[in-house]
Amino acid sequence: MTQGQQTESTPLVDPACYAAATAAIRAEAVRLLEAGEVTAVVGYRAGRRAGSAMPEVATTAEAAAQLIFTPGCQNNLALFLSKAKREALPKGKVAVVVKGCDLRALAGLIGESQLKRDEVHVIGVACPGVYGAGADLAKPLAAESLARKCRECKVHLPEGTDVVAGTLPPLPDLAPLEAEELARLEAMTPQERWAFWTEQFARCIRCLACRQVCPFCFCTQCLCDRNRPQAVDTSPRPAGNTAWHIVRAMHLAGRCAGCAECERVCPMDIPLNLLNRKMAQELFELYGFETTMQPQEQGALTSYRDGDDQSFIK
Amino acid sequence: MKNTKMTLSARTMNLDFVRKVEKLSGTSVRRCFQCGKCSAGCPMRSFMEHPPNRVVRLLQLGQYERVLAGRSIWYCASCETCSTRCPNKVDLAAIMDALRKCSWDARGPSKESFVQLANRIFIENVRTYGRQYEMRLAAVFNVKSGQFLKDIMLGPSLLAKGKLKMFHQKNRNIHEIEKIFSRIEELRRKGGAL
Amino acid sequence: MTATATTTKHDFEPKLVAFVCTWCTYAGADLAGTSRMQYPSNVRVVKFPCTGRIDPVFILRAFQKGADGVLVSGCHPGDCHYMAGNFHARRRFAAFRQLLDFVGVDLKRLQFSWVSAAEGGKWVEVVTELTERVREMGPMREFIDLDASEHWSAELADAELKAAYHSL
Amino acid sequence: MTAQKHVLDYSYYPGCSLHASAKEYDESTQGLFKALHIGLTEVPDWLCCGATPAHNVDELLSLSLCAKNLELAKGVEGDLAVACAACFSRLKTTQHKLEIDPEKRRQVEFAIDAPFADGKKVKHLLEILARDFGLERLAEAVKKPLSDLKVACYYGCLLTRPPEVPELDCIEAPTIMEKVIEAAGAQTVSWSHRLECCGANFTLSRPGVVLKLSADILASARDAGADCIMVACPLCHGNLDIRQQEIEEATGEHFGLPVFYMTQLLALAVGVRESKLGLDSMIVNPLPLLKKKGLV
Amino acid sequence: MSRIGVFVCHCGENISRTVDVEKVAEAARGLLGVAHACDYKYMCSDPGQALLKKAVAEHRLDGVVVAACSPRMHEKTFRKATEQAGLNPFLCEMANIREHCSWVHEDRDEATAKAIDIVHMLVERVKRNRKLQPISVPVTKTSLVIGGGIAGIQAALDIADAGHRVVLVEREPSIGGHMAQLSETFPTLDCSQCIMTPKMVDVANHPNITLHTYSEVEEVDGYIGNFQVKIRKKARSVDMARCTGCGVCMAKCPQKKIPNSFDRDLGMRPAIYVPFPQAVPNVPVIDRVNCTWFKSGKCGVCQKVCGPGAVDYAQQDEFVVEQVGAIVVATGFNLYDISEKPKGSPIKGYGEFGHGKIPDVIDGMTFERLASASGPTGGKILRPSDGREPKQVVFVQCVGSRAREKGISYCSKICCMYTAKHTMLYKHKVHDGQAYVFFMDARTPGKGYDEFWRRSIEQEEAVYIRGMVSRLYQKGDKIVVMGSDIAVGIQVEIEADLVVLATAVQPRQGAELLAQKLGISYDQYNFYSEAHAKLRPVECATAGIYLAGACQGPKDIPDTVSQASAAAAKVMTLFAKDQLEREPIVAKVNERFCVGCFACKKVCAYGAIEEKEIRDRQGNLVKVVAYVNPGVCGGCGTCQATCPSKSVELDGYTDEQILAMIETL
Repeated sequence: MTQGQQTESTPLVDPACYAAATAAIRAEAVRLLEAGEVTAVVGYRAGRRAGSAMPEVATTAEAAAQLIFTPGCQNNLALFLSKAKREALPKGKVAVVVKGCDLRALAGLIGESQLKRDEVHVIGVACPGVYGAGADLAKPLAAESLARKCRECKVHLPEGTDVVAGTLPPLPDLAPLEAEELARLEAMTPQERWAFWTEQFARCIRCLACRQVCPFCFCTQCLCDRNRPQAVDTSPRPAGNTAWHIVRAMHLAGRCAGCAECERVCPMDIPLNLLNRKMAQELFELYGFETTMQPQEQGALTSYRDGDDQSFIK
Repeated sequence: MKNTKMTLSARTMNLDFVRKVEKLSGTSVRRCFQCGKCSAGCPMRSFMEHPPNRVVRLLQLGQYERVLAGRSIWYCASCETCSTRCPNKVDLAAIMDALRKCSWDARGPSKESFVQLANRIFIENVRTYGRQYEMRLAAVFNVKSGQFLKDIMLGPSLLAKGKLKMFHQKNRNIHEIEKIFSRIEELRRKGGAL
Repeated sequence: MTATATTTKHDFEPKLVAFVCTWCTYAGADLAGTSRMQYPSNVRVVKFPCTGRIDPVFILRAFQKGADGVLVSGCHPGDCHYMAGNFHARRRFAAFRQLLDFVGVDLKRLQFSWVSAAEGGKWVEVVTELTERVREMGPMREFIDLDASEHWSAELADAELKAAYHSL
Repeated sequence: MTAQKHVLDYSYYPGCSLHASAKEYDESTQGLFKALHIGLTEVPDWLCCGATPAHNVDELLSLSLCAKNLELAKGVEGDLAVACAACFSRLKTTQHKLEIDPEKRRQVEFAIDAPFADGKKVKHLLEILARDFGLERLAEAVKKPLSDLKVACYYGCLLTRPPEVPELDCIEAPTIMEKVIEAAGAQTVSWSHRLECCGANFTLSRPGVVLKLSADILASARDAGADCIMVACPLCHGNLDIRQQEIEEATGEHFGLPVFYMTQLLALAVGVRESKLGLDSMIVNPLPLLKKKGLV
Repeated sequence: MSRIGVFVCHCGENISRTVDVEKVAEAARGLLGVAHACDYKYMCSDPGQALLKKAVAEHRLDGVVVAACSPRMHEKTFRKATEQAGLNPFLCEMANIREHCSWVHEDRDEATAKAIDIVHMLVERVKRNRKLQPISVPVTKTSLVIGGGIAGIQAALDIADAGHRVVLVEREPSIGGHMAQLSETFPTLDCSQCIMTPKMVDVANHPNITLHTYSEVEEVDGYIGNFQVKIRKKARSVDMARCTGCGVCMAKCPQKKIPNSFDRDLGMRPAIYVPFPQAVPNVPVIDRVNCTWFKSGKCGVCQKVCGPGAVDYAQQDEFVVEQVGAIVVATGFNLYDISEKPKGSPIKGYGEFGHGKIPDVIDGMTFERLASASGPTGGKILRPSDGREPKQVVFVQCVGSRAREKGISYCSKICCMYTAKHTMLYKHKVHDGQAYVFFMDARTPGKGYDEFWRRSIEQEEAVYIRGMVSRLYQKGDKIVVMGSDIAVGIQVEIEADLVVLATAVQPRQGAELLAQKLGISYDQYNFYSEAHAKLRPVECATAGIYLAGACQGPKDIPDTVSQASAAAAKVMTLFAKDQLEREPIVAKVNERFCVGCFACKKVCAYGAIEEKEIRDRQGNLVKVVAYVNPGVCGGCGTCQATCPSKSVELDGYTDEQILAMIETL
């Protein structure tokens, strides 16, 4: 597929590449379970709606043979390995299917002592991209239905995994919508940005799906649920909502893997990943820090250098 | 000579010369740690090719040819600013005197002949008349240096103001002067003089 | 900083909070006192052991509770009584101020500074400058308005939404 | 000699210049001391001190000439008053060196064929006026205060040096000239080149050097707002006064600063007749200035 | 409901001149939870304190706010008074209405309003204060000293003389370190051995010192007052208890041509050896790499000749575990080797100086051995290449030091002085020789140091040339030194017989590994870091560990000895009490909520945070959480600000207290 033929609605890649990845995942999962190397494989199986997919904890070879990889595999399965969600899995070593962005989350969890690398068998999957919000799952994946995060993804191919399922077809360059949106916001005056975010946060119903789906929100007691002392108002009113989203963005700064699950699951369509991207961008510009597919010993905000920028300090 | 490489060894460093200068000047050359204060205050610095501190430095390295060949020592005004302010009490003015004496005695290869000439005439004047007579001093200097018209404009006005005397006073101690000169020469012949 | 500065009455007097470390800036403010330097009385000081202890939430909370300006001040780099607290704080606040800026908080209301125990004069200067700047800017309306506003009650402009609502 | 008894008595070593290019220094000194009732008896048949040229190339000669003069001075009562800064410096240096260096002393004694005359105190005129005579007495003697005259006191390089020799005044920040002339009611200016060298030694051989150094000194005095310069050394005077016009021509700058000997101004203040001051010997005419200030 | 008492001080007129103190007290009375408020002329006076104590009893107060001067002034005073009144001292807070209010504002209304606000903030804070008890940690009164050079020896002797047990660990077969290698010492030219060996013997004979030579620290656990140290005693192959030090084994050993590193390889030693005759302990060690027995199983001469039967080829490494309360690190330095690539440098050593390949280009320590009366030449200065006496010796300073591109930006501090000393030693031994020194600056800050340096020039006639040497090369049997005299501004060339390089002082190789075992920090060069460059120069950030000597940075002997004694004094201070008491402003972990992400551990500058396993009754691991060692915690609170779930809290500065203060705005 050449650049010239590409439009927003033409299929992005040959669907055969998903089939190949699916086959590879199944083979690896069946092998692992049969050999008893793992007690479970966390992967995806087909959802009830055509084209959709849902997480599956396969503990038998039969179940493993039903695992798939399709553009509908949006969930970040690293979530299942965070301490908060670990109870969903059987004891012992488990395998997990991860896309590149999920792998960054997994590496982050290892870096934050939430699991050890040797406790998990990582099945990386070469991922051309997944559906975005509101996509027609019946149609093949096209630029218009591609998730925004995937349009400018730099980790299509996982690295450092135990195995990589599938191969990566050539991918077209797409306009980075999210980066453009970020730039648009950055170009605004503070007053305009305040108006933008007030409008966004006002919609928030504090369902906390964003927190629930985030691999890094593994705290057993969230600061924002506390009432003694209460640092963030818990009621779903604009003041508390704003505080909640600011605190969350701050807590994720230097940790967020960019899977954008928070944004995907938000019922009110708040562009939450913009906040996380903004923080990642700042930390990269200030300290050259990036979340990577390998665990890092020090985080951006848990380390320092003598010569860090202090031009903002009088 | 000025910029050629120095090769240092026991042979190329004339430390005997340094000791002689130290004896004549009564001051230590080695004390100098090259702070540069002498050069900083020297009114004649801009006329010298070796600033005062470098003169001392070359001495420390026993490079006497380099020192004597230059005109620096003859451009020293003997104002003693250097000696007065030296943090190490290196009497640089005395070192300069000693160097000039060495150069003078050796009839050394200095580039600076006018200052030497003026000095020579001055001393000859003293020897002959016991006192200094500026008119004669200037006239002889101009003749000997070939600058016949130098300061020609000053002469008449000075004469008019009575500042230049045409005639010498008779000094009764004139023979004493000659005796001093000849005794110093005698001492020097014997090799005992400073 | 002279008597005239403090006796002039203004229409609006901003509320300022200063989060300071006890070893450097608190002591620097003490020095301003013992040296009888004069500065605007708008600032309220909250003492911390170290700037490393200052959580960004405190800054947010201060704005929400009506502060018109916030000052965060500690030891100069390398002078931290606890060795590295201010270095960690420096990164944390560098990130946090970018975040606040991104959601539309005017950073002119948020000042960071290093004030050592010997810099009474600098304390006076920093506080005076921030006070005057914030006084000029007027009250911090954003969070107050936010606190007063109710939950989103958007009009049902979207046909799909309207249909869904009416079918309830 | 007047009938009035002298308050102080000195032997006097004028030096070569005072009998030639600096004769006004000699005249005014004599006039001033007479007015103050201080006796000066010139050492008969004194010799040249050798000045800079002698010590430049032959220290032994320099020391011997000075030692001879000190021996001659022994014949006259009183401490030895010296007017010229160069002579003063040479005589003091000789005393110092012969005191500390027995070898040099031995050779000098051989050269002059006499034991070195210890103990003769050598004093510059300034010292006599400021210390022996005293500033208060000097102030009392003033009949015509120089009230309106702004004077730049120029010490030159040799007056306070070298440092080993018992000092006339603070080496780097002397005030003795200022004190003396202020006692006569004048104002002094604070300026930068008080102690800089005028290049005296090169007046004959390298006049270019002199022009440069003296130009800096004149400019500094002028810029400090001085009406005139006061000196205590004939060599300095020679460069600043005699060559002033030449310097103006060379630099294109205007100075117009009369250069007085210290004794000329003091003599004027204590009421010595104008004709005894040798003002007419000065190259830069001082009369317009003195008239303007109502001093003549 | 709290029962807080508020006491407003007039401070004579210092406060009351600008603050309406009665109004402040009245306003305080109206605050929720304030049971009593009053004002008084001088709260810090005896009657003022009595007033406070009386009010606590009368009004059954459970918290006290004294609105007066800065807490830096009188917090201790009032906390003590509060304690005497029967309350926990940490239930007393000071509202600073003097330095922060009355002294800096002139408008009475404004100042009064501010004072009321300040009191309000502190009232809200003190309501949430907790009772805190001073923390005490038991102290094991034994000290470990790592390194047996002059620093370790001095520290060990000082601590042992104070009556405490010392465990001294030395890596080499003998104590003595670098100082034992020196010939004479600046600025007095004392013979190093003469002043060093008595101290070494003192160590060996001291009843309080346990000496482990040929040993290394293997593992360190624990914290201030309670360290466990595992020491590896390397197999010496000689039984320390039996050996009498007669030396027959060394005399009979057929392997005699092994370069002795103590003599910088200039002298030879046998395979069973003591590094130098005055070694302490005077017990030989078998160099197993070069010993014929260990290489081929043949020989065994030493065992045969040993009367007491001390030689034991089967000896194995042993491990000793010691319980200690404090650790003094005195591991010293290495000299930079010009053939080596320093850490962080892109350039491999000094090619321009011949990479260490020119035999008559030596370093300062080698010169020390040549000049030493007990050295390989018996104190004669002889060239390594041909054994001739050099007549022209060139010394080059700052080799490695102050050479950013070589990876070392610091000044090695001792080279200027020892080079000056070398020129003197040389002149004393070779009267017709000439010493030249190429230098950039002469750095001689020390008592008698500059005088010493000047003496080398003025009296010993060393020719100092300001300017660095560009290149050295062999020409016949001479070494051509190409330099420049920057004072003259011309190039200088010297054909030298011997060149001595003042090479940089570097940290011990592997210094970082020991630091990691100890949990102490080190700088970019691997020198150990002190807790504060000015005010805590001998303490490590890690409590209970102290630094002595050149392991912290280049140091000369007087500085090293001073620091060693200072470190010893710090140890003695720690050992003065059975329990280590400290202010309870430390962090605590809420184990219920901690999820063990250990962000706190990453930011803790004190290494106070450990990983703690939580197990159920059956012993199954439930989770791993953070644990703050209160003996080590410095109390900065950076952990709390970093913890996402706020599961770690700094006592005295809890979120609850702070947020309550913000709430009053």
